[in-house]
Amino acid sequence: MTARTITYRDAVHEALREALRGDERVFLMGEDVGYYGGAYACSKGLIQEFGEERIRDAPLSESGFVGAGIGAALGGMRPIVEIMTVNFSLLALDQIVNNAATLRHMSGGQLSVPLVIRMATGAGRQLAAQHSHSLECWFAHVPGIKVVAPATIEDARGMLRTALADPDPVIIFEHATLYNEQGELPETDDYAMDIESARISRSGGDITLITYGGSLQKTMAAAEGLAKDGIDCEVIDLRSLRPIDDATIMASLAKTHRAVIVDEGWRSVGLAAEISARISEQAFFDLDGPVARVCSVEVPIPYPRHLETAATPQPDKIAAAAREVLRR
Amino acid sequence: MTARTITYRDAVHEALREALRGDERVFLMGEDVGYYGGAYACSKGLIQEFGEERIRDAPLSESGFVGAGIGAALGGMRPIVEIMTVNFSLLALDQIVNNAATLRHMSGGQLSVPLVIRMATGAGRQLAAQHSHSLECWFAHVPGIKVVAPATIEDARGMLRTALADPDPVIIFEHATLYNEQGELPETDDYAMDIESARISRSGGDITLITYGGSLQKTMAAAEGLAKDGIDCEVIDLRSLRPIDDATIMASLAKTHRAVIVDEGWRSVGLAAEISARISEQAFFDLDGPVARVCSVEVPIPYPRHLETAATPQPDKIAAAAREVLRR
Amino acid sequence: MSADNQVSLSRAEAMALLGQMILIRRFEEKCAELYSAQKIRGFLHLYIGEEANAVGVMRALSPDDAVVATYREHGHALARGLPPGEVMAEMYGKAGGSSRGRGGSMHIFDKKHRFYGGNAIVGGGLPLAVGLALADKMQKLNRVTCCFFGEGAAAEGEFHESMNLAALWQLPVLFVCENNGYAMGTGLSRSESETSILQHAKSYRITGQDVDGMDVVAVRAAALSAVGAIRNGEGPRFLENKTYRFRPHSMFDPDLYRQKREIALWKTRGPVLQFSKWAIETQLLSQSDIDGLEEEAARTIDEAVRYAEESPWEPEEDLERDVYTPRKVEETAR
Amino acid sequence: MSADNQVSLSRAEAMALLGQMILIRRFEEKCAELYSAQKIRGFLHLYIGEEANAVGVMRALSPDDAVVATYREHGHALARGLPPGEVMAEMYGKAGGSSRGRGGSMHIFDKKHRFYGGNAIVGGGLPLAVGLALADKMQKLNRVTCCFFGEGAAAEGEFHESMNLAALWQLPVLFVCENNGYAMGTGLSRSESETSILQHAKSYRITGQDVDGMDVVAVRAAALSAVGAIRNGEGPRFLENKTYRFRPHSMFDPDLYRQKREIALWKTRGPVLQFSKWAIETQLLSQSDIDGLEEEAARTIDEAVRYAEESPWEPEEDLERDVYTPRKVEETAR
Ligand SMILES: Cc1ncc(C[n+]2csc(CCOP(=O)(O)OP(=O)(O)O)c2C)c(N)n1
Ligand SMILES: Cc1ncc(C[n+]2csc(CCOP(=O)(O)OP(=O)(O)O)c2C)c(N)n1
Ligand SMILES: [Mg+2]
Ligand SMILES: [Mg+2]
Repeated sequence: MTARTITYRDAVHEALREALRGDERVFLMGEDVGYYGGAYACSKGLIQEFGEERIRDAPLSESGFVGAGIGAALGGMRPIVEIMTVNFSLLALDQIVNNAATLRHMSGGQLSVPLVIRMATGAGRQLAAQHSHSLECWFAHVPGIKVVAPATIEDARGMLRTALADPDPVIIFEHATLYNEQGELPETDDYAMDIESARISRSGGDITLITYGGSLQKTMAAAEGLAKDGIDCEVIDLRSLRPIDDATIMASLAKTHRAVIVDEGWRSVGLAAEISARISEQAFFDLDGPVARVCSVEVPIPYPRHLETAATPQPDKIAAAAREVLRR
Repeated sequence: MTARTITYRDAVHEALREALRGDERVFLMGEDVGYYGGAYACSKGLIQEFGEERIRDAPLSESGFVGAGIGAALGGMRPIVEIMTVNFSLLALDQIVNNAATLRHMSGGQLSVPLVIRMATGAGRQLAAQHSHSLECWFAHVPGIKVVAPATIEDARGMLRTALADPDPVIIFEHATLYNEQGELPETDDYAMDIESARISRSGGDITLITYGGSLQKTMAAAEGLAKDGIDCEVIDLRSLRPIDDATIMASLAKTHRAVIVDEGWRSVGLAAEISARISEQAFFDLDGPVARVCSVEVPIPYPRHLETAATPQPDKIAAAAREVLRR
Repeated sequence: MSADNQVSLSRAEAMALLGQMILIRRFEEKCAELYSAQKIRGFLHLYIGEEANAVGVMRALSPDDAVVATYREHGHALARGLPPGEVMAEMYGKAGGSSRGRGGSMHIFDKKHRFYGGNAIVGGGLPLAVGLALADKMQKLNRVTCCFFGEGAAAEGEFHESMNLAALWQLPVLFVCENNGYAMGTGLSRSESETSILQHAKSYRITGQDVDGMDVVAVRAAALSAVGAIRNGEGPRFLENKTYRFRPHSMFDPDLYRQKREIALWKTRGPVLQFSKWAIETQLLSQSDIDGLEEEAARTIDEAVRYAEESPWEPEEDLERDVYTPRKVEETAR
Repeated sequence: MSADNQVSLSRAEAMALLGQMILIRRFEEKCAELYSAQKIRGFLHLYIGEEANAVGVMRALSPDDAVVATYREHGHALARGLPPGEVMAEMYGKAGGSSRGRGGSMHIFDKKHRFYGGNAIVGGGLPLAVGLALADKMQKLNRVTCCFFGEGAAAEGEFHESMNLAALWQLPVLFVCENNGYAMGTGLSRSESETSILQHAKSYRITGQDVDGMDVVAVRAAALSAVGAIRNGEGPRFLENKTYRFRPHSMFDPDLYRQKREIALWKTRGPVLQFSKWAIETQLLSQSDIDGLEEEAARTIDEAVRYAEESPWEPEEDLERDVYTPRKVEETAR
C-alpha cells in the first residue's frame, strides 16, 4: 500500500467527495459549504462537482437546517450537516437533543435518524470567548447520539465513512487547529475507521495519559518530553466520546496504575470528570494515586495569545501533572 | 420565631412577591407568568398586583426573552426570567453561554449581568422524553454563571433573594416534583440563604450520600431505610452546583471514607462524574473503596410510570449502591 | 358553510368527514374521563373544538404524504387513519401503543402512516417537516409533508427559519397553523405584534389563505387546493385556520384567562354541531346517519379502550432498547 | 447624494462626517497591515466600504443612547467616539484595550460610551438590544438603543424573536441592517426567500425605510428621522442600508464568490469618494479641508498604534479575574 502526504483538511475533503460519489442519498448542507468552499475549506470545489442541490448552502439558521437534516434523514436521505463551529451549535441543540437523539427511542424503535453532523471545535486560534468553545462534553452526555473526535488524519477520513454508514446520528468534532496538520495516509479504498474504540497512540508502562481531539498532539509532545527523563507514558486517544471505550482505558490502568486526563473543555463537569469517575468505579484497586485532570481554566477563553495559552492545556502543564501524579 | 406550613410553590411565590415589592428594578418575565399564573402556578395573582409591565408574559421566544433579560440586566434592571422548564432552555443556551456568562470577562470587567433565571427541571411526572430533562450539569460546566438547586422549601424562598442580590447571573433549578411538597417555614424577614455552600441534611458516619434538587428526598428515604439496618448515612445536599462546595464534601469523606453520588441527570458526563472526580483528586487517600454513582439510565425518559421509575434514581437503587460500596 | 364548497361534497365524503370528527370528539371525551381515572397520565392536551382542522386537511393528503404534528395530535393521528386502539394504548403507555407506549399522548408515531409525531417542543416539528419535504424533493418523489402547529409557535425562531427554508428551496410543505387564539394562557395579541400569522407566512413569499377552522368543508377545500398547488411543484403553501379549543390548554390548566362568554360563543360554532346541522338542512345526511356515526364511534372507542386495557406493559428489561439501532452487518455508505 | 438632505448640512457637520469616515477607512487599512505583521490576530472583519452606515447613524444618537454591534464593529466603535488608541490596543489584545484586550477585534466594549459590543454570534446582539431598550422603557428613560447587524442575521430565529418583542412591547430600538449583500460567501438571494429585509421588519408592524448605505448624508437623515420617532414614543424603527464591503469577509476569505466587476462597480460609489466629490462640487468643503482630515486621521492612527504598542499585556495572573464580580458587601435585593 502506498502512502501520500496530505492535510487533515484534505482528508476530510476526500472523505466528503467519496461519500457524495458513492451514494446518491448523501448530501452536504451548512453555512457556506458551497461557493465559499467551507469556513475551513473542507468542501472547496464540491459545489462545482456536485451542484447546488447536493452541496447546499444554508442560510444562517442553525436550528432550521439541523432540524431539516434530521427530517431529511427520516425521509430517506443521508445528510451530512456541517455546523460551522461548535459555538453555533448552541442554536441547534434543541433539534439535536430533542429530535435527533430521541426519535428512535420515543417512537418505540420505528424511526431512525441516519444523520452525520460535523463541526469544528476548540480554541487555539485567538478567536476569543464566543468562538473558542469545546463543548464535546455536552454532546457526550446525551443518549441516542454517538460522538467522535478524529484526532488524526486517518480518522478524519475514515470516521466520516463509518459515521455515514451508521443508522443513528453521529456527531463529528474536528478540532480547528488540526485542519492544516499534515501526515501520511495510506492509499486504500478500504479506509473506514471504527467509531467506537479508543486507540493506544503511544504505548508505555509508567502512566496513562488519556485525551482526544485537539489535545492529542500536545499530550504526545508531553509524553516525548517525559520520555527524555525516563518516564514512559502510555497515551490513549479516546476517539469516540460516546460511547467511551472503557476496556482500553482500564487495561492500560491495570498496567500503569496512574492516569492523567487531558481535555480542552473546561474542567468542571466535563469529559475528563467522566473518565476519572469511570476509572474510580472500574479500576479503583488498580490505582496507585489520584487521577489527575488537565483541562481548560474555567474562564471564557481570552483573545491574546499568552492568555489563551495559559487558559488551555499545554505540553508543559500535562508533563507537570504527570510528574505530580508520579511524584517525580 | 413562629413557623407555618407552606408548599414549595408558595415559598417561591412569596419570594417573588417580596422581591417585586422590595425593588422597583425587579420584574418577572417568561411564558405564561402573567394571566395563566405560571405553568407551575408560582406567579399566580402577581400580575393583578404588579401589572403587565412587571409581570411580563413573553411570547414563545426563549432565545429572545432570555436575551432581553440579559440586556435589561445590563440596562439597570434586575430581571427574573422564568424559562418554563429546562427542556425549553435548549433554545436559549446561546444567550446564556455566549452572553450572560461571558460579558463580564470579555468586556474586561466593565459589564455585569445581574440576572436570575428560574426553571423547572427533572422527570417524575410522566411527561416523556422531551419534557423530562435534567440538564443541570450542562449549566454547571459554564464559567461566568452560578447554578443552584433549592431542594427544600427554605431554600426555594431564600435562595431567590440571594440570587437577586448577586451581581452575576444565577440560574435556579426548581425540580418539578417539589412544587407540591409541604413543609415548615420560619416566619422571618431575614430569610436570604447562601447560594454557595452545601448542607449536611443528615449526619452520619458510615457513608456519604451526595445529592441535590429532586433527588434529596429519595436519598433521605434511602438513608432512613439503611438506618434501620444500622447503616448510618451522611447526606449532603449540594445546593450550589456551580461553584461546588468541595470543603463540605471532603470533610464528610474524611469521616466516612465512602461515597455514593445520586443525580437524576444521565450518568455519563454529568454532575455525579464531577463530584466523583473531585473526590478522587482531593480525598483519594481517605477513600476505602470506589465512589459509586446512582444516576438516570442513559435513555430518553419514557412515559409509562414503571419505565420512568426504572430510568431514574429511586431509594431502593440508592440503598443498594450504598450497600455495595459498604459490601454489606 | 360556504356555498362554493357544498357542490363537490358527496354523501360518502360527508359521512367520512362527520364520522371522523365525531370519532375524535368522543375519543377525546373518553380520554378526559380516563385521565380522571388515572389511566392516562402526564400531560393531556385535548383537541376538542378543533376537529375540523385535522379532518379537513387529512382528506386532502394521500397515504404517501407525511404528517408532522404537535402534542395536541391525537386528533391528527385518528384523522390520519392510525388504529384507534394503538392510539389509545399509547395514551395509556402500553406496549401495544403506536410508539410502544414510550411517548404517551404527546408522542404518537406511526411510520407506516408516515405520521412523524407528536412533538412536545413548540415549533420543534417545523424544521423536521422542512427536512422531510427536502428529502422528497431531492428524491423526486411527488409527496407532500403536512405540518400542523399552533399560532403560539409562530413566535419561535424555528418558525421563521423553517418558513424561509421552505420558501427559499421551494419545498413541498403544507403548513397548517391551527390558530386557536391562545398559547396556553397567552392571547395572540399579547404575543404577536402582527396577529395575522398568514401575513408572516407571506413575508417569506409563501402563498396561503385564511380558513374558517370551524368549518370542515372550508378546511377541506382549502387543503385540497393547497395540496394541488404543492403537487404541481408550486412550492410550499400556508393555511391559517381560525379555530378554538373548547377545553383548557391541558388537564392542569385552571383556564383563568378566558371569558366564559367567549368560550360559549365559539361553542355555537362547533365543527360537529355546525356540520351536522348543515348536512341535515341540505339533506346530504339524515339524523339516523348521524346516529349511526355516533354508534360506530362508540363501538370503535370501546374497542380501543379494551385493546389498550389488554395490552401489556413494556417489560422493564426493554428500557434501554432502541436508544441505538441494534448492531447488525450494516450497509456501508457506498 | 439626494438633494433633500444637502440643505441641512453645515460645514462643521460635513467635516465631522467625512473626518470620521476617513478615520475609519485609514484605521482599518492600518489594521489590515498590522494583521499581516501579525500584530493583530484571530479573525479580522474589515468595514471598508461600509463607513457611511456607522458614521451616519451615530450622528443621530446622543451619548446616553446605547449601541450594540457585531464582529465588524471597529468602525462603529470609532464612530461612537471610543478612543482610537483603546480600540487599537484591543485589536492587539493589550491591557490598555477597550476590553482589557480580552476580546480583540470582535469584542470591543465601552461602558462609558454605552457601547455594548462586539458580538461574534450572528444575531446574538439583537435580543440584548431589545433588553437594553426594555430597561430604558421600564425606567422611563428617554433613550434609544441602536442595534447594527448584517442581512445574514435576518435568517436567524433570534432576528424574528427580537423584531416581534420590540414591536409587541413598542420598545425604543433602532434596528440598522447593514445589507452588504453577502453573509460570508452566501449572496442574499441564496439565503432569503424575501430579499428585502425591510419587508420582514414590516411584517412585525415595524416602520422603516430603505436607505442608500453608501451615502452618509442619506444615512444620517434616515437615522435622524427614525431616532426622532423613537424618542417621540413611536416604538422601534428599522433601517435597511444597502451597502457593500470592499474587502473579503475576513482576512481568511479567498473571496471566490464575488465578481471582480461587481466589486469595482461598488467601489465607484464608495462613501468617502462619493461624499468628498459631492462636498467639493457643492463647495461645502475644499480639497485642503479633505487633506487636513487625512492628515488628522493619520496622526490619530499613528498615536493609536503607538498607544497599542506601548500598552502592556495583561498579566497571566489576571486570567481568572472578572469571571465573577469580586465579592464585597453586596446590596441586597431590597
Ligand atoms: C419551546 C417550548 N416552549 C414552551 C413550551 C410550553 N408550552 C406547551 S404548549 C404551549 C402553548 C403553545 O401554543 P400554540 O402553539 O398556540 O398551540 P396550542 O396549544 O394552542 O394548540 C406552551 C407555551 C413548550 N412545550 N415548548
Ligand atoms: C450563529 C452564527 N453562525 C455562523 C457564524 C459564522 N459567520 C460569521 S459572520 C457570518 C456571515 C454574517 O453575515 P451578515 O450578517 O450579512 O454580516 P456581514 O459579515 O456581511 O457584515 C457567518 C456565517 C456566526 N458567527 N454565528
Ligand atoms: Mg394556540
Ligand atoms: Mg452581510
